[in-house]
Amino acid sequence: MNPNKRLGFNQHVILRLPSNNFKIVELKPDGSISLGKFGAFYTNDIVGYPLGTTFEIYYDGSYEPDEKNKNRTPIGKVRVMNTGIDQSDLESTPTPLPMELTNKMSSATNKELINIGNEIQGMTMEEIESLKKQSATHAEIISKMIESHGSFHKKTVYSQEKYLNRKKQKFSKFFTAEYLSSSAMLQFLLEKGDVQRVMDLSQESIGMLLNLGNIRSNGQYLCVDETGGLLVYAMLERMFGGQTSSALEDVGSIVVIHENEHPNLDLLKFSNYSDQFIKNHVKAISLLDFFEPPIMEEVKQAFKPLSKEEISSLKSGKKNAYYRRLKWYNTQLQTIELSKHVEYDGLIIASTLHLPTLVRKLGRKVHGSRPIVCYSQFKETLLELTHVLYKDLNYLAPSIYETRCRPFQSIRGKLHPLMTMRGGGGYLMWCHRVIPAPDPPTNLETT
Amino acid sequence: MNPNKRLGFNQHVILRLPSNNFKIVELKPDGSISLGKFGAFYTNDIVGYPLGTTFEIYYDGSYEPDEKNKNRTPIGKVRVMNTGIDQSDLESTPTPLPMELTNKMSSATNKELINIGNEIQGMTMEEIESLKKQSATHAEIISKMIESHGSFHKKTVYSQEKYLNRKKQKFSKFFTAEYLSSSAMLQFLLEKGDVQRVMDLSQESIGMLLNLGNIRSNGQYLCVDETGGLLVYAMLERMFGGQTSSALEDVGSIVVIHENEHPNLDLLKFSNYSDQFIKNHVKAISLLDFFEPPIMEEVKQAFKPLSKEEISSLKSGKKNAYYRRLKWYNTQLQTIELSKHVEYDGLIIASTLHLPTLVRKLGRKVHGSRPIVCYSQFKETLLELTHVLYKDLNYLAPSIYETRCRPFQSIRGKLHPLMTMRGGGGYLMWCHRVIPAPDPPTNLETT
Amino acid sequence: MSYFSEYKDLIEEGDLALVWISRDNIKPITIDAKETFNTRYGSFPHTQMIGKPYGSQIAIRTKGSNKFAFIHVLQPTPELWTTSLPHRTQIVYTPDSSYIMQRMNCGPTTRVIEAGTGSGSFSHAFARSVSHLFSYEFHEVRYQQALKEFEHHGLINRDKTVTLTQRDVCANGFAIRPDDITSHKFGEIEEQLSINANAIFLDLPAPWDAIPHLEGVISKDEKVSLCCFSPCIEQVDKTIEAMEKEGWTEIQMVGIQGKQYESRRQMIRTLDDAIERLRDVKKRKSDGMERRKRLCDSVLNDDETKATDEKRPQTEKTRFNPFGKGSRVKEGDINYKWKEVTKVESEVKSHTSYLTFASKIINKDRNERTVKTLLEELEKK
Amino acid sequence: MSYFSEYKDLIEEGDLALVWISRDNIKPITIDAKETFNTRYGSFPHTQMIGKPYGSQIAIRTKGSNKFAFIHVLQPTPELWTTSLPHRTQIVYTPDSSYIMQRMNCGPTTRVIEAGTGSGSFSHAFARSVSHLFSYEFHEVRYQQALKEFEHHGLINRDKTVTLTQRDVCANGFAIRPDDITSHKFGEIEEQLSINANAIFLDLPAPWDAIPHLEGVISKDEKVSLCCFSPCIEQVDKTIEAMEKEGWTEIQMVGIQGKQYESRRQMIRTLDDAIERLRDVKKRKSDGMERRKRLCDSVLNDDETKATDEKRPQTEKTRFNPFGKGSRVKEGDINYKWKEVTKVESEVKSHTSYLTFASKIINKDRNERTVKTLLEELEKK
Repeated sequence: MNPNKRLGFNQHVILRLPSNNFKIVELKPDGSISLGKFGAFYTNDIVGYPLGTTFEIYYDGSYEPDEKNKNRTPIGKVRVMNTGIDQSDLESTPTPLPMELTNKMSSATNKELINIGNEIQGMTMEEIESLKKQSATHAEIISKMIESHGSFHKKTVYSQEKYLNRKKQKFSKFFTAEYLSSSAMLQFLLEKGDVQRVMDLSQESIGMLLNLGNIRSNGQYLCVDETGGLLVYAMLERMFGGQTSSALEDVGSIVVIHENEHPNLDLLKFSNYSDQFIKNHVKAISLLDFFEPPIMEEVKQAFKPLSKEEISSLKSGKKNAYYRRLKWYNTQLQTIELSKHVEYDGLIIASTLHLPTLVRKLGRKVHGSRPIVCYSQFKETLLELTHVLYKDLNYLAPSIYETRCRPFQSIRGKLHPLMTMRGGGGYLMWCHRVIPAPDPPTNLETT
Repeated sequence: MNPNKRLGFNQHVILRLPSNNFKIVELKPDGSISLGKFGAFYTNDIVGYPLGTTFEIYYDGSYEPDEKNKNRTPIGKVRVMNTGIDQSDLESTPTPLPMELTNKMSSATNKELINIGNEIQGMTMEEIESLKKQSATHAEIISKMIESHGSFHKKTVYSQEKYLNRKKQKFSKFFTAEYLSSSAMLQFLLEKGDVQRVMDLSQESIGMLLNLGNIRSNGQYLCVDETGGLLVYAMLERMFGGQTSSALEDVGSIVVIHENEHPNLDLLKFSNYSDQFIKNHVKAISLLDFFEPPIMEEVKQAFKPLSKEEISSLKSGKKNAYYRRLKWYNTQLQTIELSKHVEYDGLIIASTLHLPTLVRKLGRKVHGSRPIVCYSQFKETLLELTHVLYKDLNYLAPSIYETRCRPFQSIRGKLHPLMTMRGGGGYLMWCHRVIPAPDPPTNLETT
Repeated sequence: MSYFSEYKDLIEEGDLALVWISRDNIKPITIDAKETFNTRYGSFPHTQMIGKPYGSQIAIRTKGSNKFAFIHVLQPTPELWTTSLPHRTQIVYTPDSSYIMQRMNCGPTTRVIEAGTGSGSFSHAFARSVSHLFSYEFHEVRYQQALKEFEHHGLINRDKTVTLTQRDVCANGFAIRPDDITSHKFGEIEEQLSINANAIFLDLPAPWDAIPHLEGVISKDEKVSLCCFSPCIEQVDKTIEAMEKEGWTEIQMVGIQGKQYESRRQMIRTLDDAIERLRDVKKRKSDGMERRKRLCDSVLNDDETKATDEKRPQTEKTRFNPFGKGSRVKEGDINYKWKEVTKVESEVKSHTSYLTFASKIINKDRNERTVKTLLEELEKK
Repeated sequence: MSYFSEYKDLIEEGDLALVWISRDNIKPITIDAKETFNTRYGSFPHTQMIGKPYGSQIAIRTKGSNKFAFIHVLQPTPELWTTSLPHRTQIVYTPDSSYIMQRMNCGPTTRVIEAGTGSGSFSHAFARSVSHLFSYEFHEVRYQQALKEFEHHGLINRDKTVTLTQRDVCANGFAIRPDDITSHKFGEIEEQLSINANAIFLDLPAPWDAIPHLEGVISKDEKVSLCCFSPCIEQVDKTIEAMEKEGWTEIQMVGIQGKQYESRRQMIRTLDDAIERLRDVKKRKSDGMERRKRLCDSVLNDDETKATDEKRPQTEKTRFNPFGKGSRVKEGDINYKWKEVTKVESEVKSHTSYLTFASKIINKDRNERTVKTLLEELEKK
């Protein structure tokens, strides 16, 4: 079963809820996942379906309430929901809505609209609860409520939509289990309010960064990532696709330069890549080690690898100590290699460090003709950077780019850009590393 | 005849040409105006029609070619053109187009389109010239050309539009005589390429500046205008309307602070306001005079006004000298008054001077609760300004605003934003002048 | 003169004033010496405001502490009013309203039709600048609220700039007669109000139903401007259709995008400092490292007794902390270097409505008699 | 490997390279030791490039003068290619193409349908990242041009990433068979090319005619993404209609706005300097003023002879000129102070096309057998 296509065990996926919130979950075998007011389900029940499937949680009355913990969400059954036109864009992000709810009536005027907060609701809570107990789907409940809602037809299209949306969020129990792409991860973080954590990145800025950076599966890229690993994840996806077997030939890699003792790539833990795969393709070096790498002589003096025979003759305690030292030794050698002998195929930066010095010092390690792309939340920091790079003959035509996606309410007959959207999204600096020519000799006049 | 409604003699109006270029002209009695390849007409022929009327220039063969100057555009007759749907938005600014040209055929595919530059034109130049001599209107010529253009129906909608537009510009002889508003003047300057002269201003930024500045007919405004008078003109229009008789009561006025010896308000000469009117409502003071005004004692010492009897007893030569000195004396008094004793109703700035000092020094002269609006081509200069103002308790909540107008191709069935538009348009800083409180006494505890 | 049309110097009893608490919190009050303005930080008696110039900051010591609380008392303007407004409907914000006014060239000779009145935000901006505003609202409650508000603000009685009428203009057009529900006070022999508008703003769900009614109430001998304000693109399409049918020309639709930026500071964190910090961390660990290495070596060299004897050294805390990591650094703290940056609002108004403009000249005839007179005068000279 | 998919070190004979003359002037060349690249500033023999690393600046002395002229030789990338492109049609620019690729999650497991090929700009970007690209072009000449170009670039023969087919997909769908005009080389027993696309990009005037043909060529057991690229809003409406009819879900339309900024400098002109300059001007004029005043006074005092005798003093030139008025000051001149500012392009691409996205899962059945196996394995543990 292809884990990029179908829901599998021990996979991280992202669930879209009726509230348009997101939840990242791991599909542990025999486990259950609670979505709070939207219900709960068994992992085993959704495994094997295609990624992107929308499930409805329903209760047929056969479940036993948990006597020990009455607040625990009861676990229901799931069935695949056939989604129709979606309401995605009701001032929010996509969620499929069942076909029954999409035939909205329109009213030409808003005469009846004065305070949509207090509309009379035709059904009592008792009636609704009774309907629920009859195992009606949320769609049925809402349809009933619309029928009994006296002034529904007199509402404006807008307030009808708002009303439906509110009701939908209140009574629906469904979710969509999606592939956890870097874009989905970003959206999850933004919805959570972690805007600063991801440096105010947007999907469109990530996309443009990857394209301008010419990211391919066979490149060796130098990267500074202060987005907790989101940027590295987006690069890995572009280079290798989703959840990939670690058997892949040892081609492209990302060298992550970090300013603390250890890199912060926490978000990679949700990525479905194996530890081995990440180890093979992501190497981390601190700024200090990169700019002041260990000295080969000292490293070789400090440790000498033993031959196989010598190792096998070591006692068990000694052997462990030897391997620890060997690991250190190899890391030192790798650090020397990556900091000294590599000409990188691109420099990709999302950092709050002072960019003019950072970019120029790292830029020296980039091969000629390869792109340098630098993301920043603020245009002003890139402005300073471009002025510095412009004077440096090692960089060709630094420019600042901005890209913004404007989502529309995409309902036929009611097309318009969403009334509000997220500001921000950051800016990109793009240039190419070049190699200045020495002054040509005067006598080399060409004809 | 109301000069704000109808074309009158000695009025400046702006002519929109088929090429979507503009021309500012003065309607001199008995004069003629040449529009180059779009023909020429007599001023007297258009006076009396409403402003905004579109005229077609036609030649009925009765005119005598100018033997002395064969390059001179022959002067034709004019007739009012009935404009239909307009093509305004074909990647450009509004121009009316006759109804006959607006029924475009659409073709579903662009199979036939490969190089729209080389399309075969079914008519020979001789045929076109012959048609012209038969006094056909340009619309007729173009219709004929479309009929004879073999692949017209196979073109994409886009290329059809481009084609029509090109042909329209080549053969049409019409123009629209519009009221010369500040917006039209701006558009004229932008079309001419004078972007820097007007500090990259846009119509939407002017509009927002006037509203945020709370510009009314009864205010006394302090203004720095480096747009050659365009800003002052926009303020005058908002305060007093168009061409106004100077009989208006002496209410609102604009005090223009300038950094050269004389203010540059050149564009006001196109404004149709009388010199007297401008003199009454626009007063100019140099930065030096404003911040270091003449000393009253010195002025009074240098000149003493004479009584009516004394003046009438002066000889003619002396009388002139006296009046020159009197004028100087009055200017000095006015300068003292305006720089010392007035609390202004608003501060409106469009200047390239260093804003933090300029705004704070001029801001002292602004009455509490009155707005300060500062336009700049660059957001960065306003950023510096807001940081400085933010720390100063005399200014409330300085913020930076941007407004952009996105014009659409407004043809039914082919609606979309124009493919390209002008960048720029500048930014506004808006805040209010306030009066900081002294620290309240400790015992004034309110309950 | 109204509170909106007069430039006042001092705060006086009975004035309508706006109290600025914060950027998002502006409250209208009527100055009354017996009243107190309460905020969560403390109470501000109006007596503290009266007699002070507009724009004055009013300071009090906060309840139970020795800190200060401040408000500013401002004179209302249409723009400030817009931000303090009780929303009865979606409102027209300043980027849109200011563009519309500039494009329709609003000034003291403009006579405006506005339908509907809505929350009255745009009405205030129009009223500031134009000769007369005819505003129509079809919803009874909203009409009553607006009438009360406009009267209170002096737009109707004192400035006499606004005529407010309750009317479904789509069904019944714009003409105002004595038996209509309107703020206009009809004279004895006045049969119909003369409107003669030269600028029209339609903020209606179906402007195409209202457009055919305009013919009778717009100025006949000059160019008249029309602007329709519609959120959906399909409304624009139907609007253009109606405009074309009714002989409106120069049709153009635009969208306005307004943005507001905060001025912020970002810490300047140099590469040298970051490296120095790592060096510091490394140094701090080097004792431990040395120890582990010796331990390792001694294990390899069978020298186990010596290794275990060594004491674990004290780990020093990081000494070099140039960016204040781990502590709460306030933006702009003078112990650090900062770069000034702009930040757009976290949520922008990405769309309000499409604006569809058009113009019309009903009577394109020449004013022959006047022209003849003018030409004759020229002859004489 | 193609010139686009291999990271090359040195410029070699036969390479496709891009010569960067200026930001707006990038030219593709094929390296040939016998050739010379000519610009208006001078000629650059390819021999000067061969053997140098990519990214090298090549300098020559300009014809007839002793100045230098420079070019840079770059290895092509899809983004650079886009800017150097011979436009056969409107092209898809990087802000759009990069967003589409990111949103459709393009990577080495993506199989893409692109219709039409057009100028091939987006094809190059797709080809860089995806497993396979099936690109369709209905126009014969454009097909031939694209075929030649893709072959030359190594996308078809060497990378085997792209299959190019001449086809009116609206009329005839997407299936590729042996008698079609296509770059695919059919095997002996191959009856139809297996497409199995999971991402589709339709840049067609009438995508609604093509959408019904997709069912047979898209992957059945996974979520498939579709993006339609249309300039007009009415096309979006018809596209959404077709998508809904054909069972596509999660329909959302967006617009992308890309902007590019220049980094510039604006002179810092202080108020003090401006005032000082006026003071200087005033001083310069004061003699003249004094003289005129005395003249005036003497006229008033009947002392006319004295007045006319006075000489007109020399007017000194302005001495204090802090902003370099009247002279041409180069931006960034070190004799003045400057502020760094950004300036957007004077003409921005305000609209390219609307992007309408949708998704579809044809077969939502569970993979029961595999799940059973998995569950049994779990039981065993």
